[in-house]
This record gives sequence, C-alpha cells and structure tokens, in this order.
Amino acid sequence: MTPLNLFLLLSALLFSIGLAGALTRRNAILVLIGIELMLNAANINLIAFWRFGPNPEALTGVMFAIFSISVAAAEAAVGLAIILAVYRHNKTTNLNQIDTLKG
Amino acid sequence: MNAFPWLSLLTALPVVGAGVVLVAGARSDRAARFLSVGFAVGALCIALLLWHGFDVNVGGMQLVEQHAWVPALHIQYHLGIDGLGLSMLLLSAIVTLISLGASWKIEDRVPLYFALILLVEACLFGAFTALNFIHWFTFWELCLIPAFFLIKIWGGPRRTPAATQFLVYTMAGSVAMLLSFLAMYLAANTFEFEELATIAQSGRLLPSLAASSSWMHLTPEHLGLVIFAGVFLGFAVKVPVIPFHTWLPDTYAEAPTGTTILLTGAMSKMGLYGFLRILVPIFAPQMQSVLTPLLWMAVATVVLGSLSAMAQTDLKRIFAYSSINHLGYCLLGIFAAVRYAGSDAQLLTQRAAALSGTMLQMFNHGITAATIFWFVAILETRSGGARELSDFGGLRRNAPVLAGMMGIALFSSLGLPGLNGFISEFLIFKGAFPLATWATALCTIGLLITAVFILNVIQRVFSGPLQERHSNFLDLSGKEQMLLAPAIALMFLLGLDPQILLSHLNATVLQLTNTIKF
Amino acid sequence: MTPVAVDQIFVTTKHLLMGYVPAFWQPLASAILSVVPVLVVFPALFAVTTVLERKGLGRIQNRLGPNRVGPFGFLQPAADGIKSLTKEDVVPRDADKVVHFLAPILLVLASFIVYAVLPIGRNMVIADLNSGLLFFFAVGSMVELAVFMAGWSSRSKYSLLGAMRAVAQMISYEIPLVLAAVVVIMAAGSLSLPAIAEMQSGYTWIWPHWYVLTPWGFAGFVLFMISATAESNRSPFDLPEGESEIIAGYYIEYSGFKFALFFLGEYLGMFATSGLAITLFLGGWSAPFSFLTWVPSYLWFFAKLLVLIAAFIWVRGTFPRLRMDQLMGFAWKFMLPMTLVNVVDAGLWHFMPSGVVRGVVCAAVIVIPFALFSRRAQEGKKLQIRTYRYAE
Amino acid sequence: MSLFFLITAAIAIGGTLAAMTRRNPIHCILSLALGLVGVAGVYLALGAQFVGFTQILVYVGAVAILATFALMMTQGHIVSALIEPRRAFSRSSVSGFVTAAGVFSVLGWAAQSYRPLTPSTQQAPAAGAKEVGVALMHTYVLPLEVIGVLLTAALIGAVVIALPSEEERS
Amino acid sequence: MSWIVHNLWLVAALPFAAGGVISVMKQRQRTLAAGLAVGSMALSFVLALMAFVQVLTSHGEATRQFSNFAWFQFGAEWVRLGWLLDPLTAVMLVMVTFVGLLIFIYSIGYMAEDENFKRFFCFLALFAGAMLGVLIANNLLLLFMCWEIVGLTSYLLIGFWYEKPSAAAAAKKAFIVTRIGDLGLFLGMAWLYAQTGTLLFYDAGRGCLEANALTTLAMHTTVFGLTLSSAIGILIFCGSAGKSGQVPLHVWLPDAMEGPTPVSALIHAATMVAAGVFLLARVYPLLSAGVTHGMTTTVALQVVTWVGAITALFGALVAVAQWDIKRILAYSTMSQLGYMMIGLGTGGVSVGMFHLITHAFFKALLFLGAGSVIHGCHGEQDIRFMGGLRKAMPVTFAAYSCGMLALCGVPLFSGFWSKDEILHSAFVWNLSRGPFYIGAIGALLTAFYMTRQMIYVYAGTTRLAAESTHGEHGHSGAHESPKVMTVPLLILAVPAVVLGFFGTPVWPWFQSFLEGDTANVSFGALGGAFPLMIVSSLIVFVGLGLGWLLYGRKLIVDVGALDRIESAQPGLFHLLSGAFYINELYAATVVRFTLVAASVSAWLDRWIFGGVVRAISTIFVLFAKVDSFADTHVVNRGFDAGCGSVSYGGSFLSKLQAGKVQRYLKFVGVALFVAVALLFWGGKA
Repeated sequence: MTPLNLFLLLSALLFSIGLAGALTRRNAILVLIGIELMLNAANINLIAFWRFGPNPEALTGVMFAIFSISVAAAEAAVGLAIILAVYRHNKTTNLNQIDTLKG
Repeated sequence: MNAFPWLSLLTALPVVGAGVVLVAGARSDRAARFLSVGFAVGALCIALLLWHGFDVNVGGMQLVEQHAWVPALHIQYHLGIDGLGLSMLLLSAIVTLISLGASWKIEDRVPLYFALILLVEACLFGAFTALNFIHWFTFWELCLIPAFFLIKIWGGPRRTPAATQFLVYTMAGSVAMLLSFLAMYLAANTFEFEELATIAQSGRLLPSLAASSSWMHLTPEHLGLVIFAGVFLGFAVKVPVIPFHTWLPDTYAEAPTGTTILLTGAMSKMGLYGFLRILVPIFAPQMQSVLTPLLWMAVATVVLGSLSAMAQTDLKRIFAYSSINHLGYCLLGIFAAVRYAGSDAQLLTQRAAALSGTMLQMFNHGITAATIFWFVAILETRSGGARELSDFGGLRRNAPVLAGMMGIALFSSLGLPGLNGFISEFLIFKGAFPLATWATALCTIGLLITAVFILNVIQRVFSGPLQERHSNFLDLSGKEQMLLAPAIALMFLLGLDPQILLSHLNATVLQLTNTIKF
Repeated sequence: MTPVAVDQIFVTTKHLLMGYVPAFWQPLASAILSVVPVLVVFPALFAVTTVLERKGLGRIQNRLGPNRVGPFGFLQPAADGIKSLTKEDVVPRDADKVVHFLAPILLVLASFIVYAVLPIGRNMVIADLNSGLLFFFAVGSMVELAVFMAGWSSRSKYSLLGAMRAVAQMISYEIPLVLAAVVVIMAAGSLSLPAIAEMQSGYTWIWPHWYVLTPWGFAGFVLFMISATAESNRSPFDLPEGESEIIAGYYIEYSGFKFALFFLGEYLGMFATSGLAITLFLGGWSAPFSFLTWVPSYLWFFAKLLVLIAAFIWVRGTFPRLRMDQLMGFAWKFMLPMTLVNVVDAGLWHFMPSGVVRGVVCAAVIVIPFALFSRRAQEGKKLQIRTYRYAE
Repeated sequence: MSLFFLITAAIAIGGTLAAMTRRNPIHCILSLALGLVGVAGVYLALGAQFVGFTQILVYVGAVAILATFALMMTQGHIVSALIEPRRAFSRSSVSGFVTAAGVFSVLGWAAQSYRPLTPSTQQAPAAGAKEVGVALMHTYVLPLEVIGVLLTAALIGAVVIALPSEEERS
Repeated sequence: MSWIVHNLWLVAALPFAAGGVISVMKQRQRTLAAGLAVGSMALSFVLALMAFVQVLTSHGEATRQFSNFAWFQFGAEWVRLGWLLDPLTAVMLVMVTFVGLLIFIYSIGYMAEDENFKRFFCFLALFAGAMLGVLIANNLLLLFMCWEIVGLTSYLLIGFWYEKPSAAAAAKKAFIVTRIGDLGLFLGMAWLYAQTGTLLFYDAGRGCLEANALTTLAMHTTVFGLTLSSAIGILIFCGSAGKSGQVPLHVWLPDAMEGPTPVSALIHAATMVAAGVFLLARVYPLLSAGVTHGMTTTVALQVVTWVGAITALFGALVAVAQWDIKRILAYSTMSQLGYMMIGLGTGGVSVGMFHLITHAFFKALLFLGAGSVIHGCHGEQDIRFMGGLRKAMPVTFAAYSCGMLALCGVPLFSGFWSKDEILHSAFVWNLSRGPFYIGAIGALLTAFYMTRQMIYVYAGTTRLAAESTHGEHGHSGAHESPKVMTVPLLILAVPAVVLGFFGTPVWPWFQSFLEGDTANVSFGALGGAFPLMIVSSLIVFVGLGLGWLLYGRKLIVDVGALDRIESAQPGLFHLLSGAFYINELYAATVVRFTLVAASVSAWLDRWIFGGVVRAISTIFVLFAKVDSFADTHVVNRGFDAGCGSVSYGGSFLSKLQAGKVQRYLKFVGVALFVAVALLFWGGKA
C-alpha cells in the first residue's frame, strides 16, 4: 500500500459516494452536486498521479485539475441555470416527475 | 527608440480611438469627427516619428518585436518594419486622414462610421508591420470586416451586392492563400516570412513540400507552382490583377467615397505589399517559370484597366479603373524584376530601378488616388450626389480653385513630370524595359489612354459652358483649401525631390534585389 | 536598543521562547505563539473601534455618543460585552438548530483565519504562503456561506431576504475586489503578501514605492476600498442589514453572545480587508517617508489601519444607503469595467519605459474611461438637490 | 502518511457522505462544502497549494453558493417541500446503491492493486502560484484561452437560459 | 567655369517662380501679374545674354560647359541631372527669351480686355520656364520633364478660353497627339538609359552623347537591322515629330490656333514647336552616330529628312486653301518645320538651326501681325471678311510685309538665306534628290499662299462691314492696334530682315559659332552656292507672280465669292482645304479604334470577367438548389420509408428511454463497472 494507492482509494470512494448520490437522490440540484463530487474525485486522481508520477516538473496533472475545476464551474453554472429553466417550466425539480425526454 | 513597442502602440492607437469615438461620440457627432481626426493625427505623428528614427542604412527589419504567441504552432507575435513597411505605414496614416476629411459630411451614424474607419487603419497598420503569417493574416482578414460594414451601411443604392461581392471575392482569394501557407507550414514548420524566404532561397522548400504534401503525385516543381498559385490568387484579388478585378469597380463605386479612398489608397497596397514581402522573396523561381502569363496579366491590367476607364461615365468608376491601371504598373515592375537576370550587374541595376519604382508608385498612387477621390467626394457633395460626366461641365468658371487643385491631382495621376506620379512610372519603365521589353512597350499604351480619359474628365467636368443647375456651385472654401493643400504639396514634393522617400526605401530595395535568387 | 531591535522585538522574543520548547512540540508552540497575539490584539481593536465609531458617528450627527460608562464612555465596550454575555440566548422554535449555532462560529472563524497570511510587521506573519492572496480570498469567500447559513437557518423571512441580499452583493463585489488586487499581483509578480509588502518598502529620495502612488495603483486602491466596503456590508452598501426595510437582515433572530459574534466577525472582516488594502497598496508595514523608518513597522501597520477605519466610519456617517438596483448596477456597470481598464493600465505601465510620459499616459488611460463611464452613468439623470416628499 | 492527510481525508469522506445522505438539501450543500474543503486539504497534502486554494475559492465560494441560490429560487420558500421522504430501501435506491457499490468495488480494487511502471521521484515538486502561472502562460496558453472562451460562453449561456422568457416576464 | 554656368538654372527658374507666384495671386492684381511675368522674362533675357557672351568668348572645348548634380538614388545608382551651356543652348536661350519677352509685352495689349488676364500670364510664365528648362537641360530626363510641362502649358493655353467647347477639345487633342509622340521619346529614353546607364548628355566622357557611348550604340544592331543608335534616335524623333507637328502627328497644330494669338505666336510658331527641332539638334550626335567616311547618313537621319520633306510639302499645299488667317500661318509653320527637319537630316545641326532661328523671328512677327489684324478687326479671323487693311493699319502692314517677304524667301531677307541653305544641303544630299524637289515646290507654294493672304487681307477695300458671322462687336471699320502691340512688331521686323546676314555662305558666322569655330569671310564659298541661289530666287518670284496673277490682278470685292482655285478646281480645293481629310481619317480609324477598344474592354469586363464570376456563383447556387431538391424529393422520400421500419424497431428500444435521467446514469454506472471489471480481469489474465 503506497501513498499513491491510498489517494486512489480515497478518490474511488468519493467517486462512488458521488455516484450513489447521483443515482438515488431525487432532487435535480443534489444530483448535480453528486456529479460535481465525481469530478472532484477525478481531480484527486489527477493530482495524485502528478505528485507520484515520473515527471512532476511538467505540472500536467495540476494543469489538468485547474482546467477541470474551471470546466466544472462552467458546468455547474449552466447546469443550475438549466434546472432553473426546467423548474420554471415544470414547477418541480424532482427528477421522477421530469420525464419529457421519454421515448 | 528600440526598446519601446512603437509598432504595437501604433496599431493599438486607432483601436483605442475607435472605442473612444464610439463611446464619446454617442452624444455628439462633432465630437466623434474631431476625436477620430485627433487619433488619426496621433497615428500620423507616430508614423512620422518612426520615419524620423528609421535607420536608412539598414535593409532588414527594424523595431522588431518578437514574442511567442502560440508556441505549439510556432505562431509568433512578430512585428518589424523595413523601408517598404515604413512607407506603407506613413501612407496608411495619411490616407486615413484624407478619408476622414472626405467623410466629414457623413450624417448617418457618425460615431460608428468614424470608428470603423479607425479600425480599418488599425488593421492596415497591423498588416504592414506583421512578419508572421498568422499574425499578418489576422489583420489582412480583419480589415475586410469594417470595410464590409462601411460599404454595407453607408454605400450607394446597390451597396448590398457590392459589399457581398467584395467580401466573398477577397475571402475566396484569402482562402486559397491560407491553404498554400498551411502547406508551406507543413513543409517548413514555420509561419515566419523571413524564415520561409531563407528556406525558399536555399532551395529547401520544394523538396520538403513534396515530402510533406505529395498531392496527386505532382512533381516538386508543379507542386511549387500550385502553392504559388494559391498565394498569388490571394494577392491578385486584392490588388487587383485583371482578370480578378471584377469586384473592384462595383465596390469602389458603391462604397461611400471616404471608404473608397481607404480602399484604393491603402488597402489595395496590401496586395502589392504581399507581392513584395511574400511572393518575391519566397516564390521567385515559380514566378520566373510562369513569367509570360504574369506579364500578360500586367499588360492586361494596365491596358484594359485604362481602356475600361475610358468607357465609363461615372466619375467613381472611372477612377476605380484608373486605380487598376496605375497598380498595373507596379505589377509590371514586380514581374519584370523577377525575370531571370543572372548576375549581370547592369541587369541587377534595372531590377533595383523597377523595384524602387514599384515601391514609389505604391506610395504615390496612394496619395494621388486618395486625393482624387476626395475631390470626387467634394464634387459629389456639391452637386447633390451627381457623379456622371454628363452632370457636369464648365465648373471652372465658378470654381477656379477647385479646378486648379483637382487638375493638379489629375495631372499627377496622368504622370506629369514635376508631380509625384512621373518619377515612379519612369523608374518602373526604366527598369522593366530591358528586362521585359515587349510587355513594357505595350504598357505605354496604358500611359496614353490614361492621358485620354483624364483629359476627358477635365474637359467634361471643368470646360465648356457652365450648366444651368450648377450656377450656384461654390468654389473651395478657405478651410477646404487649407485641408487639401498638404496633399497637393506632397505631390509636388515627391515629384521634385523623390529622394525623401527613396532614401528610406533604398536599403530595402537593395536587400530585395539581392534576395531574388533562382 | 537600536530601531531594528525595537522593530523586531516580537520576533526575537518568539525565537527566544521557542528555545525553551522541546523539538517535538515546537510546531505547535510556534503556532500558538503566533496566533494568540492576533487573537488578542484584533478583538481588542474591535472593542476600541466600536466606541470610536459610536462617538465619531455621534459627532457627525451632532450628538455626544456614549459617555456614561468610564471616562468619556471608553468602557462602553466592556459594558456591552457583559450585557451580551448575560442575555438570554434565544433560538427560534422552527430554526435549524445546528446550522443556527454553527453560522456565527463559522463567520468568526473565517474572519480570523485570514489573518494567517497578513503581515502586520516586518517578518511578522503567521504563515508565509506563496499563494497567500489566493488563500485570503478563498477563506474570505467562506463568510458568504456563513451569512447564508445564518439567514436560512433562522426560518424568518427577513433574515432569509437579508441573507440573499448579502450573498448576492458579496458575490458581485468579490469580482471587482479580486480584479482590483490583480494589478498589484501583476506589478509584484507574487501572490505572497509579505513579498508584496517587501516590494513596496524601498524609497526614491524620501518617497516610498507604494503602489498607491502610481495611476493604476491609486485607481486600484480606490476601487478596492469601494469593493471592500461592499464586501463587509458596511454603509453605504449595508442593504443586507437595512434597518428600515428588513430590520437587521440575516442576524435578526440572533441574540446574546451569538449576536456579538456576528458583530465581531463583521469588524474583523473589515480590519482584515483594510489590512489587505494596506499590504497591497499602502506599502504594508513600511514607513511613509524614508526618514521615518526608525518607527517600528507594526506601529505603521496599525497606524494605517486606524486611518482606514476612520475613513470607514467617516463614509458611514456621510453617505446615504443605495437602492438594490443601484448597488448591482454600480458593481457590474462601473466597478467591473473600471477594474478591467485598470488591469490594462497596469499592463501598459509595465511595458512602457519609465518616465513622465508613462505617468501621463497611464493616468490618461484610467482617467478618461472613468470620466466616460461616470458621464454615461449620469446620463439622463437630473442631478439636483432632492426635496423629500412625504408619503401621501 | 501524515496526520494531516488522514484528517482531511476523513473530513472529505464525512462531508461527502453527509452531502449525499442528508435529507435536507441545504444541509447537503453545506456538508458538501465541508467535504470539498476536505478535498482541498487533500490537495494541500499532495503539495498542490494553488489547486487547493482554487478549489476552496471555486467550490465553497461559488458552486456551493450557486447551488443554494438555485435551491432558494426553486423551492426555497417551502421548507417542508425540500425535505425528501425517507425511502432508503425503495427499489430504485437499492439498485442505485448496489451500482455504486459495484463501481466502488472495481475501482477500489483497481486502485489498491495499481503499481506504477516508473518509480516516482521522492521530493514533492513546487506547484505554487508562480510555477502554475508560468506554465499557464507558456505551455498551456492555448488551453487557457479555450477555457476563457468556454467560461464566457457558459456565463452568457447560463444567463440566457435562466432568463425568464418573454411571456413569463410580462 | 563661370558664374553663369553654375547658375544657368536661374534662367528657367525665374519664370517658373514668377508663374508660381502669379498662380496664387488674386484675380484682379493684373498689373502686378503682368509686371512679374515680364520682369522675370527680362531678367532671363539678361541672363541669356550673359550666357551667350560666355559662350562667345570661349573657345574649343570650353564652349561646352555643364554642371551636374545627383537627384535621387535607386539601388546602388544615382539619377543625376544637370544643365549645359553650349552654343546651341546659348543661341536658343537668346532667341526664346527675346521673342518671349516681346510677346509678353504684346500680350499686355492683346489680352487687356480678358477677365482671366492674370491666369494668362501665369501660364505664359510657366511655359517660358519650362521651355527654357528644355534648352538648358543636360539630361534627357530633365529635358523630357520640361518637355512635358511645356506640353501641359501649351494645353492650358490652347484651352485658355475653356468655355468654348472647340477650344477645350483642341487643347485635349494637342496634349494627346503630342503625348503619342512623347511615348516614343519615353521609350527611347528608357532604352537609352538601359543601354548606356546614363541619361546625361555630357559628363566628362561618360555621357550618352559622348564618344564612348556612341561607339557602343552604333556598333550593335537591333530590330530591322537598325543600329541601336538609329533605333533610339527614331524613337526620340517620334517625340519631336509630335511636338513639331510633323506628319502624321500634325493634326493638333492647326486646331491649336483656338488659343489666344500671342500663344500661337509664342508657342506654336516660335518656340515650342521648334523644341522638336532643337531636341533633334541636341541628340544629333546620336542620330548621326556611326556615320563612317564611306556613308554620309544614317537611317535615323533619313527618316527625319523624309518625314520633314513630306511635312513641308503637305503644309504648303494645305495652306493654299485656308480661309482663317491663323490657320494659314499654322500650316505654314508646319511646312517650315518640315524644312528644318530636311535641313537637319541632310545638312546637320547648323543648317536646321539657322532656319529655326530666322523662322522664329519672322513667324512670331507674322503671328503677332495677324493678332494685330484680328484685334483691329474685332476678333474676325476669316480673311474673306478683311481687305483693305493697308490703309487702316499701316504699321501692322509694314511689319507684316517684312515677315511675309522673309517667309517667302525673297532674296536678302533672312528667310532667303536660311531656306537657301537647306535647299543647298538637300541638293547635295547623295542619297536622293527627292527632298530637294519637294523643298523647291514647297518654296513656290509658300510664296504663292502668302501672296494670296496678303492680297486678301491688305489689298482692296474693306469687307468688314459686310454681314459677318463673327463680328458681334458691332463696330464698323478696322483700327490700328495700340503701341504696346505695334512696337514689338516693329522690333521683330528688324531681325526678320537682317538676321540672315549672320549665316550667309560668304560669312557663315552662325554655323561656325554652333560648331565652336570662328567664322571667316570667304567670297569663294559664294561661288558654289550661287547657282542654287538664283534658282531658288526664281522659284520664289514665280510663286509671287502666280499669286498676283490669280488674286492681285483682279481684286476680290464680294465676301461670298469663290476662291479662284475653287472655281477652277473645286475638288482639289476642297481636298486641300480639308487638309487631305487626315482628321477625318484619324477619326474613322485611330479614334474609332480606341473607342471600340474601350467599349470592348468594358464589355469584356462586364460579360467575360464578370461573367465568369457570375457563372461560378450561379453554379454554386445551382448546386445548392439541386442539393435541396435531392434532399426534399429523393433522400427524404427514401428516408421516410426507411424511417418507418426503423421507428418500428425504435419503438421497442424507446421503452428503455424512460426519460428518467438517473436511470440513464445507472446504465452508465453499470457499464463502467463492467468495463473496468473486464479491463482488469480480462487484461491481466
């Protein structure tokens, strides 16, 4: 069990927690939060691999994490805006009641 | 002088100006006009400062600014000027002022108009200082956008098709050029003009082209020709070279006259600048191998341009074609200069003469054509928009000063000695005659026809009995005379002492002369 | 004792004390030795400030202010403290008790943590992080969360409204706040606050190298202070508390010591942002003239801090409160563009050769847009003395 | 294996677990903020100081606040409506937990059995503001610009999407 | 070198400066304008005299002095300009400044009533400056520049009464026709420059008219077997043919009489048209380069001679049948210019130049006389409406007679000596006698048409009162002109009579002067020339007699009466009066061709070049249409059919699409589980 494995394990755990939340919660906002959590777990992976990787001077993992955070922020903004719009339309954020995409 | 990024400042100034004009001009059209002139004067001052600080003994680039832009693609922010670039900067600055002067009477959406003009100026500055293809190409294309809107919004009755034609046609040329440059990038892995020229002159370009893009199994020579044709097309449309000129008369005629001034005075020089900066150093062997058709094109541009001008009755169309004709001489000079001349010192001198003449002609034509269109704008304003030859006649009675000053400008365009046009045409013919004898001899027809239609304009507009409806035609006011006088004075100055300009161009000419290798 | 020794007296004392601590405990001891003085000094300053503010406002409003407790009322804070400690701690029945309890704590905590990176004197900083400024803003943003928690957990319309107002306002003004600070980062090339302060500690003849003395620095300072005022919800941007509309905003349902904690948190935040402004623009702990360097650096820091606090008080006593739309419009239409222009200006400053020309050009670049924006802002508005018309 | 890492990892796990299990969404968001602070701590433990502070600034300062705002603007006024019913053992929940557990099992197994091909350098490299800035302005300038465009687009897009439509406003 | 050589440019610069100053003056500052112009011209005259004296007092090589300077650079080379003082320049300078000065003075009277008085003097001064610039230039480029400015001022002056459409058209015609010739000159110049690397005439052995360059030029042959020097010479001759109104570029000269009469006198008789001859004289070394002992002439000189001969005859013939007093003189000028060309081609510089100088004086005299007549007759120019002016204008008549006799070549008058010398050299030309015979016929015709004109204008009684098409002034009767006009006439009459004595065969001072020698009196030379003198005198008298016979015996009284020749040979007369219909020929060929070419070019532009562009755009539009057609009718229809079956299958799959986002996510999660599991267990195994 190296430190790297420990970080990866943590990341896997956070990822799974996020996934569980995203799968079981009914509130769209919380589902979104779960997804954010999964992104964070991925970021931990990036940083960990950077830190314990063969070439940490390149800062590749850090850069990737920064960009990932930026993208996550953008995603959150747009996602929440969409939830707002959907709420205005359906008067609910319960995902069980939002199924207009039904085939 | 060297540490400070003067060229960036020069390019940025009109952009800032455009912003300020837009914001501050929102309330008062007058403020917009004066502010834009203020910024244009500022740009001219910087250009003059550059002129003053320029080292005339250096043939290469000066005031170089070089920073990595997108390092992964070898795109650089690379600025610099040599004599040619410097003269073009000065020309752009002057022509912009003339354009602003001629646009003074614009009443519709004034701040936007003047801001767009300043944007065009910025793009011109950018294009004339850029030394990296991507950087240069950005400005080259960016230039079209304000020009497009200027035509589209303030143009004549048929402005929409004209603007569209202008945009699409020049875009088509640019796309061809872009493709060619991408191919060269694949081969040479650089967008730098100077590096490309070095590679081409050492003969390494064609083999690597063939290696990197072996398209349809062409031989390296043919591939080189195809690449050359792409770049040539881009410039040929811009200059324009007959038969790629059909956008020009419509555009010039429909554009507001202030814009026409910019188009003919400065933007058409972008094409010739490209010929001298890019085509000649990189593609001299290709040009040499298709020299005969090229010379035919130059002759066609000169002769057909002038003949078509003769057949027109609309003043703006006449001078639009006249512009084609005058730029044809530049083409003649450039094409003659790339003729294989071995190492005969005598012929090298001819080449230098042709190139000097070409650069001088670019400047002179800019000044003269811009001034003539300014006069056309004045005529147009005073006659309530009339531009047909038959609308005028005998104006000299009411407006002797206008007739005199416009006459000087017209005779300058005709190539009268003592005015600026003559020296450049003489140098071109002097240099081109021994290098491309028959083409040069044919081009003299153009000189004659030019005289015919210009005298025709003078006769139809200023001579003969005065038409009834122009009985209240006003002569130039004192203010207008003051504004026009510098342009006229410049014509005399350059006609009598061309050394002013040539001293700055000469080192560049020598360098260019020596870089043409086969 | 030499001036240097006086200047470094706290540092040397700490090192001296550290010598008596076993190696294993040294990190902890060092932290305690650094943190405890901060925990003592700034609440004390809070106490002094409240009485100063009340007296100052009183003078501005042509009354005396507190004058009953102690000489000139200077023991008023002590009285207030005792009062708030002994008051009943009321928690609304419907309130979310845990969050209601955590909110003031988080607020004060966040306000305290930011002092970790603030240099209050030469070599006097708790943690010299190389991303110190980022740390400051990152932790500062937690305050918003605390405010929201307070407002939401109270289950009261007023407090929720106040919280939403406060959060919207703080988010809006955080952008100009950070952008105003960016110019300093550009100039100093560092995010470390001690390094930024060090950069400004030189002198030309007698004049210091403070950033506030450059065109962009001056503009940045003014913009920063405006944003900081809004960020700490102080007048004239104190809408979240707007007594006349929502009584006291997000801490309306708090009482007793929790209420006092909110008060403390607000003032600590104000001190912290003022301290940051001092560090970024006013040269931190450096003396204003080269011949005054013998005065210990921490004294300079606190002197500047007091001046800025006085300015806050003065502003509070002078300006009327803004309307919500004015507040937001001001943030997005004036502050944001101006800070962006200021960033450009700082870049220009960096690339131009130094000299009078640079000063003039850079000043013009910031003054002209300022004139244009403010004229644009006043367009179509009749500016005249308002006559109040009472409700009919 | 520092104490610091253990504490932050515990905060992260605890916070996120709470975020995903609390019934009151506000509590969820607040716990999430706590959990993400923990994650930021993990970053710090890994030596990525800049990323850590950025994490706090972005997630605690922006995303969490944004989420609360969204919550307030959807059902914030009805507190009871926010609270989700207890239905931990409904069919869909169980299947969701099972899926997540399955994913965790494979990921965790992969994580603990991973062995790097090349050994790591022992010394943690500097990843402070300066280094990150230099890298952003040189090697990663194109991605940076792309991200800038993306954020601008997201900003505009979010505003446009969230704007009430014409008839709703009138 | 003396002061005057260094400052020779002042001669040209002074009138230029005067012109420049006048151009910016107010319209009403008439006296000042005239004073400035005349004053500058007088100063130039003084300078010209100084130059003349300078040349006169120097000997041998020193007679040719020059001063060069650098103008501008291209590449490694500099273009250098300079001025030159040699006998040719000196003589021309004195002639031009003297005649010019007199004509300036004359103009004060002639133009007194014109509202554009100031502008007139401005143009005159500019013209004088440019003309003097042509004379002093030591560089073909500088010469060409001044040459063009001369053309411009000529254009401006012909079109001086711009409101008259005919004047404006004539001005344009003059400029364009001369420019055709100038283009030849331009090309010749470019060629010469390319070959010799310099355009300086004399540059201490390196000039293009000096031995080194000429030897090279004469050695190489180029197109049509011409030597380079001849080919360039012929191109240069194009220029001088245009300027000097030689066939076939003569058409502008008669039309140029639309300008004010002093202009006709100054520009189109005395100076500018002579500039063509001067140019040839200047580049004579080039034209004659390669003349070996065995051969006396070159192709270029032959061309010059024959063109001159044709022009001489042509002008004389046409002049016979003209009614306009100035047109007669114009065609006469053409004819005389032809003589000069013959002289230059056969006899060399001195022969041609001698006639140029004498002609300048007597033709200026004749034009000014004609101007005086027109002035006296209130603007009437048709000789049929004149008559009997001998009594009304005695001074003019006397002066005019001198000029007429000199032009006819009556013995002892100046024209006699110069024309005789031309005929002599043509006679001894060893290639052909053709030019001599043509010249002799021309001389006969000259005497004839001048007699006709004299009789029409001065003899008999006045016909001015009769119904006139032009006499809108309403005055009746002619009057003598003011002193300011007649005095120059009288002054000019003197050289018209006596100038010839400076170049008689006995004492060929002028010829020697031009060649830098001193002249000796030798009556022996007379012996060789004497028989020819007798013959030419006879020819002149025959011409005079013929004229008197036809017109003098019975004077014309009726305005509408037919000309004597017209009544006898109407076809011939109309051919002559229509100037052989050359104008019409040009209109039908060259001009029409150009116009057609212009419209063809415009058509090309519109339909071919533009058409291609339009065609391409149409093709694209067509493509788009075809595509959309295919889309709607082919693809969509087929697609619809296909879709039916697909949607049937899809309806089954769509059951999976419950629209529940989380269900999708669950699928993804399961997929992830499976994928990772496969990856690890499958990949490791």
